[in-house]
Amino acid sequence: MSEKKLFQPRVAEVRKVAHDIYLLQFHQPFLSRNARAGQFIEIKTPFRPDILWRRPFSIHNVNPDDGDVEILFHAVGRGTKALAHLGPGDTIDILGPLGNGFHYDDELREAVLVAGGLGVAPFRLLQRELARRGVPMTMFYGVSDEDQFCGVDFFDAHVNLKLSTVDGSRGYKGVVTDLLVEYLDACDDLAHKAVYVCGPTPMLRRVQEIARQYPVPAQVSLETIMACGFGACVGCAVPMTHPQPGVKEYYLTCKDGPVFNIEEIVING
Amino acid sequence: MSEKKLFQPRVAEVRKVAHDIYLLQFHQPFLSRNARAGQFIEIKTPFRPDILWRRPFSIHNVNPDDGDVEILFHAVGRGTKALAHLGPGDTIDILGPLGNGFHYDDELREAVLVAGGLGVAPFRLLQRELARRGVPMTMFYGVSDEDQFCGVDFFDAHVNLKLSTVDGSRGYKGVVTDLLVEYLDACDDLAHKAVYVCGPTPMLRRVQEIARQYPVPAQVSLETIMACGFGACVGCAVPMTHPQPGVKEYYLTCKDGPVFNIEEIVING
Amino acid sequence: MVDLCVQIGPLRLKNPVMTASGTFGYAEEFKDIVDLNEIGGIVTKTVTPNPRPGNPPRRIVELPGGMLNSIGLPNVGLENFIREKMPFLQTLRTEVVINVAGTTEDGFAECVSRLEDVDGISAYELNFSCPNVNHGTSYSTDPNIAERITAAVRRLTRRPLIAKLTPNVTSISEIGLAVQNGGADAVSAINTVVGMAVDIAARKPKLATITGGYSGPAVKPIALAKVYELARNLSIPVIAIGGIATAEDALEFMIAGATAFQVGTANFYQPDATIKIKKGLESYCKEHNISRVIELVGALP
Amino acid sequence: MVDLCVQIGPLRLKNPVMTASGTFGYAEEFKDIVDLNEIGGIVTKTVTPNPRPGNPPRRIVELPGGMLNSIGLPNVGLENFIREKMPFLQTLRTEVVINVAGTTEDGFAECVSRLEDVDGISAYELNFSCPNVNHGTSYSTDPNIAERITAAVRRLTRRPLIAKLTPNVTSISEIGLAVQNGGADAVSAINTVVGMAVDIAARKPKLATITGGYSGPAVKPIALAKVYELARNLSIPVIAIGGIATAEDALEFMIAGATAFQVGTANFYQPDATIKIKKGLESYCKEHNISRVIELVGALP
Ligand SMILES: Cc1cc2nc3c(=O)[nH]c(=O)nc-3n(C[C@H](O)[C@H](O)[C@H](O)COP(=O)(O)OP(=O)(O)OC[C@H]3O[C@@H](n4cnc5c(N)ncnc54)[C@H](O)[C@@H]3O)c2cc1C
Ligand SMILES: Cc1cc2nc3c(=O)[nH]c(=O)nc-3n(C[C@H](O)[C@H](O)[C@H](O)COP(=O)(O)OP(=O)(O)OC[C@H]3O[C@@H](n4cnc5c(N)ncnc54)[C@H](O)[C@@H]3O)c2cc1C
Ligand SMILES: Cc1cc2nc3c(=O)[nH]c(=O)nc-3n(C[C@H](O)[C@H](O)[C@H](O)COP(=O)(O)O)c2cc1C
Ligand SMILES: Cc1cc2nc3c(=O)[nH]c(=O)nc-3n(C[C@H](O)[C@H](O)[C@H](O)COP(=O)(O)O)c2cc1C
Ligand code: FES
Ligand code: FES
Repeated sequence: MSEKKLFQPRVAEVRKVAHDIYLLQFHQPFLSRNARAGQFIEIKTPFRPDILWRRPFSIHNVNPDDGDVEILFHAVGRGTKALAHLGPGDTIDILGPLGNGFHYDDELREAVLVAGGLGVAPFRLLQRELARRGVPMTMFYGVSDEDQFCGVDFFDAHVNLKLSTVDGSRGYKGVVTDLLVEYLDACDDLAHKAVYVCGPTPMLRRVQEIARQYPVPAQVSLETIMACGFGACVGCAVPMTHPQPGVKEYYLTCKDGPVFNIEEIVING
Repeated sequence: MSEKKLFQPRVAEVRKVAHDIYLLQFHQPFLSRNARAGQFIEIKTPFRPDILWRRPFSIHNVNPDDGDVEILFHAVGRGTKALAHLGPGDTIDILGPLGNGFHYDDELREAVLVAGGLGVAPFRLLQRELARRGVPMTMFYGVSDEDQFCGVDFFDAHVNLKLSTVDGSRGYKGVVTDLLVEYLDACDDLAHKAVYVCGPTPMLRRVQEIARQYPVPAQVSLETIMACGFGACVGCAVPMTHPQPGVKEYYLTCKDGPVFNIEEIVING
Repeated sequence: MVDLCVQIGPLRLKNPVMTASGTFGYAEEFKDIVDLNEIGGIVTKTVTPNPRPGNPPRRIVELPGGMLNSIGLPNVGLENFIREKMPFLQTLRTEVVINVAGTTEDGFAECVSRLEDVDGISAYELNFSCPNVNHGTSYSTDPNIAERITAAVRRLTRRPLIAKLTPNVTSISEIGLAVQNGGADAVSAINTVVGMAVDIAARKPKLATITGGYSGPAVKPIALAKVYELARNLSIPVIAIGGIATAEDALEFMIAGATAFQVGTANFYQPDATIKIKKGLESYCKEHNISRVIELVGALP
Repeated sequence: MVDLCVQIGPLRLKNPVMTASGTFGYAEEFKDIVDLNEIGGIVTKTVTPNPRPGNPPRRIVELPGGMLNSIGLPNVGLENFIREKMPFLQTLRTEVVINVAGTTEDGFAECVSRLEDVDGISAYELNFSCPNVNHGTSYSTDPNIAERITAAVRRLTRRPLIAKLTPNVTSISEIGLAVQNGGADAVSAINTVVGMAVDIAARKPKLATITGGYSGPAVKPIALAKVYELARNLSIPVIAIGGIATAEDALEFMIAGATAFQVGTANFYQPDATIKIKKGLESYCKEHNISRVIELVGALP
């Protein structure tokens, strides 16, 4: 895996792409060449000395040709709302690439992507990496309300895409995991298929059940509170499904993850 | 004295008027009618939750006809630099009017104003109040370098004005207190004259000596660190020249002042 | 309508919002800005038997998220306090708590004994966190002295007695249990945390007294831990103090076990903080269908 | 050229910048970002005789100006530490300080005794601020236990011994004097301050362990007062810890009496903080014509 570094790039653009959702673009050739899908960066919120920790964001997209990097974020709290107000030329202080990223089985014949809300963030780059390996993709992408969809045109052009909304404003009315179940039920053979999932906790718990049930291997990109993002604070602990009691009971999301085999971790909260 | 109140006016304008010096204007009819020269307001720095205390500023000017109020400030630290970045429409949270203000002897025949640097801030309103009383004014106004002068044209038109700069770039080359001494020396009679002074500590100390020596009554508008500005924190203590030891040894700058008879206080620091 | 009433031993407050001693003067300083009768209880600046001029400047330092003070308990002394400050306080239609301290062990009793003759006092708060007495043993940190002083004052009055505790001890509940034994009706905590700041240009301490008391939002996490510890270990009510500037702050303390709370440093920069907090508390209760604010007290699972 | 060398008893550091235990991992986590050999001394995360999994999540809370943690000293245990972590540390050309703790009184000696066989260790730091032992009497707050443990370890090693002290006591210098008596070559202070935060929506504590340790810029004023107190009362050097994030912070501590200092929480959000602080210290000395950084130590008038 590539070395992590501190960078101070300038913001190229912050663009609103959906309800409360923004795309932040900056130029950073090293990151753009070395970051892998599922990895993340930590951003220090500029102009806000009162916000202590960096904030973790998945690498959404990179363009190694021109050196650009994109993150997609939801303005939910103090840090992300401040990021939404940045403009071209503002300097951001970032650390990355961090974390392990998704992995790919050599035998992989089909990938099933399951995104809930902003869980879609790492899937743009995941799509690219899977495409490079020639792996066909089916993607289930669910949000509460259609104004939260991001990049639907892109995904529609590159993967077999099924949308869902909780309020039924677009696509299937209901939760995205229903689509996954329906799909898995329809498959004759789950060999050499793998699920990739990212989204809110209740959805992850449901996917964990589903993956056990069928069974089908699934990788989850997990989010926990993080103080550092690179293994120094030991704060981002996530319980292991198979702990060594009294010895090792937790993984670190930032270092052992954020991508885990979904059967290895206890999904709480 | 008028009641103090909390107000949330919008900024009408922040204009740079000299090197690092800004004029902030806002509309607040109550303040503009009730504030007296030498009184001050406390401003909570907007957008900076990390700056705890309000910052005190002299009332520079008021226009009771249109309800406008002005403060003149030097961008020296975190709070004042943030204020310099405000623009029209930003809301500020202010408390005032605070403090006692200058007083005027009924017998007053001539006022001698001595301003050092930003000490000029309360003198615009002082000029108005003295003019209303028909008191002739001589003003000595000194700065380090001519690019720090503010409102020279105004004062020149309304008072007998003498300027000084430390570097000699305009007016007398040297400190403003030299001009005061020269003036007092040339007076036949100091009866019914009074000195009004505001400026940096070393200058105040010198004026205190001068006032004792001639002697001539002098009122000083004093600055100390303040947490509240209205007598609640008891932090703005200034030693009394004639304390009751063990009983009362300090005045409060915000409540007993900021204007003091210069012989009543010990000027330290 | 939300019922904001709380009961501090025998003392009934119309709402749990109080002011912290030394941060609200003698209330008169705030009368232009807040309707004093809307506040649940007003605690006055510490009064001592004799006048005190206070410490030399510099007395205060601003820090990110907090401040240091070494005011030194300046006050006009007990007799002048009764003459000059009580008349205004007696006009208020809210509970008035007189905070007292002695520079000797007997000073506390001296104050309370004299104040027993004065009307318009709802309770006493004993400030156990000031300069040292008894040859260096401090009554703020020694449970025996704290208990002795509390018991001595208890014998003098039927008015509610609140003991205000310092956080600068190994075990705040040890002191809390001692004053509970001594007969206190409630404890309030925390007083300021010992702190310091250095001027690196001048290479000297910023405060004239070198160290001082740290207060404001930055001490809230410390205060929460102390209040939680007291609430768990004592049987008398706990009044929370420490960095409370918003209704959210106050709610944290009530959930951690405080029956009422005092607003301190926030009064300096947000003089109407008490009223805003009271309103915020009411809104939270409405939103969460809480009909009586006391349901929140100690609501930790 | 400014001479940045400082002497911590028998331990010579090329500069006074150290890392605080538990905030710099085993140094390897930072090797991509900082030149580790530029740091004066590296203190490793606490190692205990046996492996510890640490506390359940949620372990960390962000606060304005600080954070809470209740990590629970997770570590791979002494033997695995020596096997897995020491080889990298042995490659470093800086002083490596191994921070040890026992969950029993003997645990400290057990660690040090085993580590005496291991090369590449410049000093030990005894972490006197972790879970309770001896039926509730804690070795972080009882001077007798602290002295006993220090003396027991002292008998085992000639390597420099640093005792790391908790601020959560009535008198930190009482504990400081005890470990000085026990043979410590230096003290380091402060460990984290007990703190708490409440989730008012869920009405429960934010940390799984309810209370935790408060650290970061917000604790700096508290740490400064403790370091000043230790420096005045002890004859061994004091290593400052607590909220140091900039050279200005470090300078405050040195002027207040610290001979060296450790950077903690700042490493999380500013992983190159140590290097920036070292450079800032050098610049300050140059600007103020200070040829040896030790001239600053205790420069209060
Ligand atoms: C590996 C990883 C990758 C992530 N990728 C993305 C991404 O691509 N796009 C995106 O919008 N968000 C992403 N997140 C979540 C993002 O980091 C949080 O939304 C952000 O830190 C909130 O900061 P804030 O200051 O706006 O919110 P705060 O004001 O700090 O808190 C607002 C809310 O966000 C929650 N929160 C705070 N920190 C985190 C966190 N680290 N993880 C989850 N929730 C948190 C808080 O508990 C609170 O409920 C990722 C998180 C992780 C750990
Ligand atoms: C009654 C009164 C009236 C004042 N009137 C004016 C005015 O009309 N125009 C003007 O520009 N300034 C005035 N000042 C000074 C002004 O309040 C300070 O410059 C301001 O508070 C600095 O805030 P800051 O956040 O920018 O600086 P900080 O970052 O807080 O500090 C920068 C420097 O300013 C000093 N400082 C901080 N607070 C004060 C203070 N209250 N008084 C003096 N120095 C301080 C600090 O010690 C430090 O050296 C007045 C002060 C008082 C007490
Ligand atoms: C400037 C100042 C003066 C204070 N004076 C007193 C006092 O006279 N008596 C007292 O018991 N506490 C006094 N305190 C302590 C406060 O009442 C309160 O316990 C402490 O500040 C913590 O609360 P806060 O963080 O809300 O300010 C004072 C605090 C400050 C900041
Ligand atoms: C997440 C975290 C983990 C810590 N782990 C340890 C530890 O293992 N051993 C130890 O002695 N101190 C530990 N500490 C305490 C720090 O070393 C330091 O004493 C404290 O955080 C104060 O310094 P700071 O404000 O610079 O962080 C830890 C602190 C934090 C924040
Ligand atoms: S976030 Fe610090 S170790 Fe994972
Ligand atoms: S500034 Fe608070 S009393 Fe004067």
